[in-house]
Amino acid sequence: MDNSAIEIKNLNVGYNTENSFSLIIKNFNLSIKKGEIFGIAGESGSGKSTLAQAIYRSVKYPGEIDSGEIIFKDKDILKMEANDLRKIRVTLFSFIPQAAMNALNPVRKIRYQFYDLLLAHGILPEKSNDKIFSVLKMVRLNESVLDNFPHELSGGMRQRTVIAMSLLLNPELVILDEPTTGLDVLVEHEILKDLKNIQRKYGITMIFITHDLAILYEISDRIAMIYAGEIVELGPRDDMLEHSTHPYNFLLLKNIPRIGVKMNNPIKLKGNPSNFNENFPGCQFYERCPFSKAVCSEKHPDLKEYSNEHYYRCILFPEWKQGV
Amino acid sequence: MKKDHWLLKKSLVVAVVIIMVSLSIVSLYQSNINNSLNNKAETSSSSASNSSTIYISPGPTPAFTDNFNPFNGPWNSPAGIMGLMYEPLLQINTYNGTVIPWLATNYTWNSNATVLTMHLRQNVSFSNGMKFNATDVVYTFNEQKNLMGQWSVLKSVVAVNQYEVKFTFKSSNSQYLFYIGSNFIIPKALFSNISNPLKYVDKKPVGTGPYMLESFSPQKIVLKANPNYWQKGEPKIKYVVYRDYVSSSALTVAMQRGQVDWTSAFAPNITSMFVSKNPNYNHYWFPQGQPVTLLTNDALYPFNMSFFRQAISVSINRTQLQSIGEYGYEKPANAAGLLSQQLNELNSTNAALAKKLAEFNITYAKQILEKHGFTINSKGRLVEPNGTVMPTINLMTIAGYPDWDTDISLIAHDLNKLGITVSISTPTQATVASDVTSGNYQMALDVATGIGPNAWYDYSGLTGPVINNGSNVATNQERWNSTGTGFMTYYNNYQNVTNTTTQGKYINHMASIMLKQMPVDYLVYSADWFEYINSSIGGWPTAKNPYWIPMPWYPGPNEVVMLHLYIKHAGTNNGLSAYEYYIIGGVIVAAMVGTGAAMYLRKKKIRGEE
Amino acid sequence: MKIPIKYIIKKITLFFAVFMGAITINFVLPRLMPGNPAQVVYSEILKSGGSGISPVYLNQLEVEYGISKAPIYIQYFQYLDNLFHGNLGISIAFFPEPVSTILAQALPWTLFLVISSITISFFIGNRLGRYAGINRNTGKDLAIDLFSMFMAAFPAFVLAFIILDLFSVYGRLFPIGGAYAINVNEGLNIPFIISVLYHAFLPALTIMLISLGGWVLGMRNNIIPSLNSDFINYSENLGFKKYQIKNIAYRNAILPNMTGFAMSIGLSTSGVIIEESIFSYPGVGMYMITAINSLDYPLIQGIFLMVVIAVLVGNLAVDILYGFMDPRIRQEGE
Amino acid sequence: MNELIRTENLTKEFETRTGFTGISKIKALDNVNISLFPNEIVGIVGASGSGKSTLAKILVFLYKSTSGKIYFKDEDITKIHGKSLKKYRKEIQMIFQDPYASLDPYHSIEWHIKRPLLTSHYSGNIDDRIDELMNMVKLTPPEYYKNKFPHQVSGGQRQRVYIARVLALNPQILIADEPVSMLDVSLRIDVLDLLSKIKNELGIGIIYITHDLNTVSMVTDRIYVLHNGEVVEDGYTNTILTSPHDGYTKALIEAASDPYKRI
Amino acid sequence: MEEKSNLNGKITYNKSKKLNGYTSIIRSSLATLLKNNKSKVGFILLLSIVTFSIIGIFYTPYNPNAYLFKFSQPPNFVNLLGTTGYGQDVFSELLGGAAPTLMIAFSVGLLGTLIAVLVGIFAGFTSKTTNAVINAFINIFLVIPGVLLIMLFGTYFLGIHQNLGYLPTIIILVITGWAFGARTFRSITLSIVKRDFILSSILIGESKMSIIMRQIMRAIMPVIVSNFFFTSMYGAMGLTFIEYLGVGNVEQVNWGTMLYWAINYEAYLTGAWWWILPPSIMISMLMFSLILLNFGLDEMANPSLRVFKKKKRDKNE
Repeated sequence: MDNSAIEIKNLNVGYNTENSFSLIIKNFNLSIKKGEIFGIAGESGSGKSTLAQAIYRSVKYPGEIDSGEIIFKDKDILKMEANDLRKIRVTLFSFIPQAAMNALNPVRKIRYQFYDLLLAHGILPEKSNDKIFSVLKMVRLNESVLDNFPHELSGGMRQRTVIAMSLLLNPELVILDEPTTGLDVLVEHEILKDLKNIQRKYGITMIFITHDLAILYEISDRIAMIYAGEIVELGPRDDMLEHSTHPYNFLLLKNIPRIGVKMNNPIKLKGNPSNFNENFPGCQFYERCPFSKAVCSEKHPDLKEYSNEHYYRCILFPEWKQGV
Repeated sequence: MKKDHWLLKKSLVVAVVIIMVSLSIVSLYQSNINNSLNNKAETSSSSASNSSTIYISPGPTPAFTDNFNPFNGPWNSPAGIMGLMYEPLLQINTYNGTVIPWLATNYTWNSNATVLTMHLRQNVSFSNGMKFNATDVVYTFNEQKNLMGQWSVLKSVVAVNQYEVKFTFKSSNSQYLFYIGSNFIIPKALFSNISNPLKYVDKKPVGTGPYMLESFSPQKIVLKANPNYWQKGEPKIKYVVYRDYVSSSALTVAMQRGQVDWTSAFAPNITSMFVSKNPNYNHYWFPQGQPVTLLTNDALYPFNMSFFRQAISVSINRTQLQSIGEYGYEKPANAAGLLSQQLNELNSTNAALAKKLAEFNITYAKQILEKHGFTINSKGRLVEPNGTVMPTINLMTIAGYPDWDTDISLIAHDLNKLGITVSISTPTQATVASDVTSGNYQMALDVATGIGPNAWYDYSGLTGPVINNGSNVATNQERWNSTGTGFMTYYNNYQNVTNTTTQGKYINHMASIMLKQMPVDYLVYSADWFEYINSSIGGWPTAKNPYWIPMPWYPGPNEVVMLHLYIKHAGTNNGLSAYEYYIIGGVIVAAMVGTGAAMYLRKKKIRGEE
Repeated sequence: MKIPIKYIIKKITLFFAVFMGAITINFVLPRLMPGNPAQVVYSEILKSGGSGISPVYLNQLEVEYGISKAPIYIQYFQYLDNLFHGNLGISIAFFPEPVSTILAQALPWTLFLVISSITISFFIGNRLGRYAGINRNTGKDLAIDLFSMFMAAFPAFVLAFIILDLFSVYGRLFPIGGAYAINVNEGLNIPFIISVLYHAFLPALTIMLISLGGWVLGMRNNIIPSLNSDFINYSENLGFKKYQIKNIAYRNAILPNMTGFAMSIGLSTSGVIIEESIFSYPGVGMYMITAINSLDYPLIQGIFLMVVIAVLVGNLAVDILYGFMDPRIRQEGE
Repeated sequence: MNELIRTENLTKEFETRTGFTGISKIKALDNVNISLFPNEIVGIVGASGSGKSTLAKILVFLYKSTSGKIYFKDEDITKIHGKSLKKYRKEIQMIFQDPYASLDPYHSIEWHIKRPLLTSHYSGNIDDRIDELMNMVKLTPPEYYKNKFPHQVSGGQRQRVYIARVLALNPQILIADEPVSMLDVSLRIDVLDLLSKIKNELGIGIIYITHDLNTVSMVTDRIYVLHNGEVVEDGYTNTILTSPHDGYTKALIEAASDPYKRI
Repeated sequence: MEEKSNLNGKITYNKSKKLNGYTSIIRSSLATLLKNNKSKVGFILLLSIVTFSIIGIFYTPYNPNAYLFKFSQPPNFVNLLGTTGYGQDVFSELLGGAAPTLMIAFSVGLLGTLIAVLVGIFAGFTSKTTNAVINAFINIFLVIPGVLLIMLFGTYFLGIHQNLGYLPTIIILVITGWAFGARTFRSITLSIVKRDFILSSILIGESKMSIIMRQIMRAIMPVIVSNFFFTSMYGAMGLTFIEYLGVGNVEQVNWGTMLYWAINYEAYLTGAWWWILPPSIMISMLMFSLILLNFGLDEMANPSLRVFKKKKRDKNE
């Protein structure tokens, strides 16, 4: 237990709609180890962003955390006083959002945004220029960006600025919610490399959330696949890559085009992502699964262990894999 | 968080309370002064705040203009102020013809009324000390003749000697005495060097009048007594303050509060809005002035028929006009068109007819029309003798004169009963003026009569050459063709005589022709608004003692009234002393500083926590 | 700081285009009106018992007033020529006072009234709107919203009458009209200043109340999306203090209101015509009404021009200020 | 076989404002020469800002080129306008990146497919043709989708609706501007397969614009690598991906994501 | 397969109902509008004012034009709202004056919006230079203070003194009131024209007219309605200004002229509140209802303003 950076227990998160309250994250349990890059993958509607926000306790109305515990540094984040939570943000853990182009205050120079951040945490900005310079260096940004407005920077620079701000006060845990969406391929690649370097160098725990499975596999140490608000497969990266236990992970991997790899009529997923029904009794993946059988629609599968630290949520395993 | 709100609220409440208290002290103090007019207030910073002061408003205007050039006519703003600084040769009462010799001691006519000689008063000087004499009079009339085309009936104006001026007319013109006598006299010495006296902005008026300009601002003009005034001991009131009221409602409230001693304001219900506020001192007298006329375009069918005009006259309910349109103030006019003060000049026959033709009698109206072949069809519409239905007739009056706007809708109703469909329109003053002068109208509610000290003047506006519709005319805007009626003979002969008995005969001749012809229909007498407060000032003209025309805006006459006024008690002024202003200023500044400090502390506290 | 020169040039070009358009309308409109001012004055004098004047006098008046019978396009060029020489002509209703003198008298009062009251209402309105937006969907929000909506919906002059009635006529707390008390001397002395403030209080209050609603609702509608924006979320994620977050949202939300500010100074300068007539305030408004009634072209044009210039300069100033305040505009231009 | 479309030294300059001096010009395209044959898919690869979207918009005449020529079946069409432009546009159609934005949210799917049939005065039975098109893009059964609105179907389906919409005009050329980059991973392959199928079955030439070399390797026959408005490398897909010459191409290949690689 | 609302909370739409033509769009918009409490109140308020005005067309207790009663009577059983200073029945005037007032307000709203839409869309669809010219033109009208224009135009129409009924009033208000909407429509059109779905329609060969009518108009529909409400408000408010300034035809009966006569009679000084308050309150109620309706529209067009009540799931469910 000492080894875990953050632990999520029985987390339920939902959305208020005009007529109802529907759960997006259901009975979610996860423990993340110190110093690892933990990847969470899922397609649109799977609830991965909600999960990220929930871990940071920043779910916005109409989203709402229903119940559960998130233990970070022996404290339940969900039960913290708002002001205490505010104080540990950035100093202990921080969040890097996906829309970097909009995440910075458009009418304030970067320098003052850094100063504001320092002020918010009770640090006098005048004496902390060195700190800002060092964190900018860490993300490979020139000091001159400080005197620019956000719109004067390129997307990559903005994203780096956001990363710098989030890392300014040396947090132990960083949650990255699709940090490279919308960036150019080359820039994306650079930033990912830098992130990984920073993580290794400072031993920061990272929770990396994305829909891009290829990137996730490239960067993560451990991976969780999310479907319909549940983990369908969880395990070390290599294990997941070589020994898929859930059809979803397996098929997604097979369907990713790769340079120089010919695809000969791969087995495809049916239907659409986010095509799930909260009240469906069986496996949520039933409708999209090319291997599904009647039994799948009857009972909701539980998370089972495949090998050490490798779990899956499928009744038909290993039956389905023999058919491939 | 709770605590901060408490701090904010507290400081805000304190600030608001302080400001409110200080402002209400100001206002209570002010209203106290206003209510107790007998209080002797201390002299404040203004020199006008003398105990011997009268406050005048001639009526609402946007602002006063800093120009007292008499060449622009006496009708400068504030209206009437010129009458206190410049004086005429004679003061003539237009109600009853009384003449008071003023700068002239007397006047003489030659036998056929072509030469008028004015004998000027000696020992009169202008307010700057220059002597007044015949050169000023001659200069005044000749300059006006040259510059403005006025006095075209005069052949020459010459000084016989230093105190005698001879006016020679081109033809007999006995009635021009009124116009010549009322004209303000201007000092030649000051104006003769000015290249264009018309456009000259005169900021330092110099006249022979009882007052001199003391100070000017667009909101307030102060006049002070002329120490060299030729009437010894006059004026009795040493300061005159003209106060600008932008709207009639502001003026009304100022009247209610006793801030204006003398004014001329229209108020829909004068008793409740003014008199009842202080019945002992607040008074009004609304003498009847020029008649309001329903102008009919006599050059157009059907108004070219005199009986038709008569029928219209008797079908109008003038009492209703008085009670609804004119708020009960303006009495029905007589059909002969004379001022009510001049009605005694009519003989009994004419008087009876004048009364009958102005009385509402729809049956009589129908009789008149039926006698001439008009009929009324089943729908109640008037049908002409040739069988066609009378077309719709337009009636217009000036927009923004609520009483007239109401009047025309009442008249339209009345004429509708006679079977005439009337459409009403209320264009702008400029449009009405231009349409009436050019004859581009069918019926219009307007004032078309002249005004002067006797009945002849009443007809002066109605006579003149008949000019085709489309060309402009100054008088005879109703385009009445009097040829064959003999009216013009009497009218012209009247000017040749100076004998009042003969004049009376002529008037009755003219009146009987007017009653037959009815070139215009007289509706109601317009009221001459006049309100005054006699708590500190006495000597006002009243209905019982109508010694002179009472309106403050009427330059010339207002001087006569002014010289009758006297201080009963030491007057007052409105306002605070400088000392009190400093205290209030201090309190407000302190309140603002306090609020600012409280806000600053609050902000600091909020930033400190969390 | 980089100067958004392109943006400024663009705005100034637009300024002159609009200005030329406005002065053309300004020229054409009064001339469309039928009647001629000399005739108005003439018939006025006639009615008030004027002494023996003849139609010759009418012509004389026309010459005096400079009523030109030249073709309209020549008049237009004369007008432009005069305008660029700063010659606004001579008023007819206040003959022979030059229009510029009248404006110099009246405009300061109007501007004082408008700018002070609009500025105050801008600040109060934005604060109220901020408060309502931050406490959105609570009773406080609803109360503020309903109040502002009702204020915005109430006919302005009726509100003025009610305020005048309550505080002045019956309450006797404030003066009924005028710009200062009759016994103070004009000039920079404390009695005068206090008297001016005291007299301006009610008209300013009315204008403030009328314009308040717009600011409140505008601010509320701006700050709600602003509070939901990505950068606010991110600021929260960075652990910013509440007041910092509110200020960030506020600063972003106030930008659209800034253009409204300039616009409303202009609009109120004309709206104040009614307020001035009700509160008997000696500003431009009363002159305008008189000028229109007496067909005083030069004065109408002068006032119109002044107001348009005031509005345009206000707009331009705020546009340029906006360029500095919102760095995004500096680059884009449009 | 002749080229369907060919460009000759196509150049496009944009004016931008810089500081005090005012206008300066940026070359979005610099002497670009590309060609497309029937029944092939040509890839245009480049990072953002390389000018690939500009090229697409010039080819469909949403932008005007600064200089250079465009040939359609050996006919110079650089300066066409009016009716001939309308005629040309029937032959060349474009698929946009974001199917959320390229479909009108206020109109049904049926409307979207029907409009091009109406504007091109389709002679046959319109309803049958709609069904045929919808079947072709695997929106089956058509009745189920016809009355739906764009927001009621998934991103992949939206993109298919759009493809059906442009196929209704029977174009000879399709320009697909990043058609799958906004789609979920599980849906991309379907759309790409559809493009291949269109090429094979209808013989349409397709210009496939993307930054993603993985998908390029999957569908295209030839590629042009675009960098700062210039074509830095072109040739057969396999050749270039296995032995790139240009540094930029190498960087792109290096940056292409692959689950089996490690950063 | 069932349809789900998008769970990311971006947009929620009505479920697969077939919508064709503008009538159903209006119907569905109305339904959405009525979901909002504020706009529901506004709608009911507006509906009752309209009903009131319709009654006024057919029936008034007394002739509103006739001077039938004692002057300045406070409310009593004969005259529900008392009488004017001229002896007219205030309630009859209020009832009879409702229809013209609404007629003016809504015709100004309609015409003003129409012009604004035409100018705005034209500007958005034309060449750069024409667009700039139109923009300058719109700005001229935005910058010139409306009250001055009202006074000038009003005096002009009074000057030509043809009996045109309410036409001059409407013309003046439309002239002074269209520009705000035009600016909005111009910028909206400019942004919509750049969107992919319009580009797509251009590519498939749709004509400009078809794009405008079928797509742009549909996309800006909420803004058109909102602009209609705003311009109508301007119409109602402008009517009172025109009448107050005395540049309208004061012989007609509507709420504006009621105020004109009341104020000219200095009803507020004589204490005749029953004369001055009813028309003021009716006008502000009309404006208020339109503002409330707009509130709902705003939330419709701008989902971030929208709220729904918390419906947290019952744990036992």
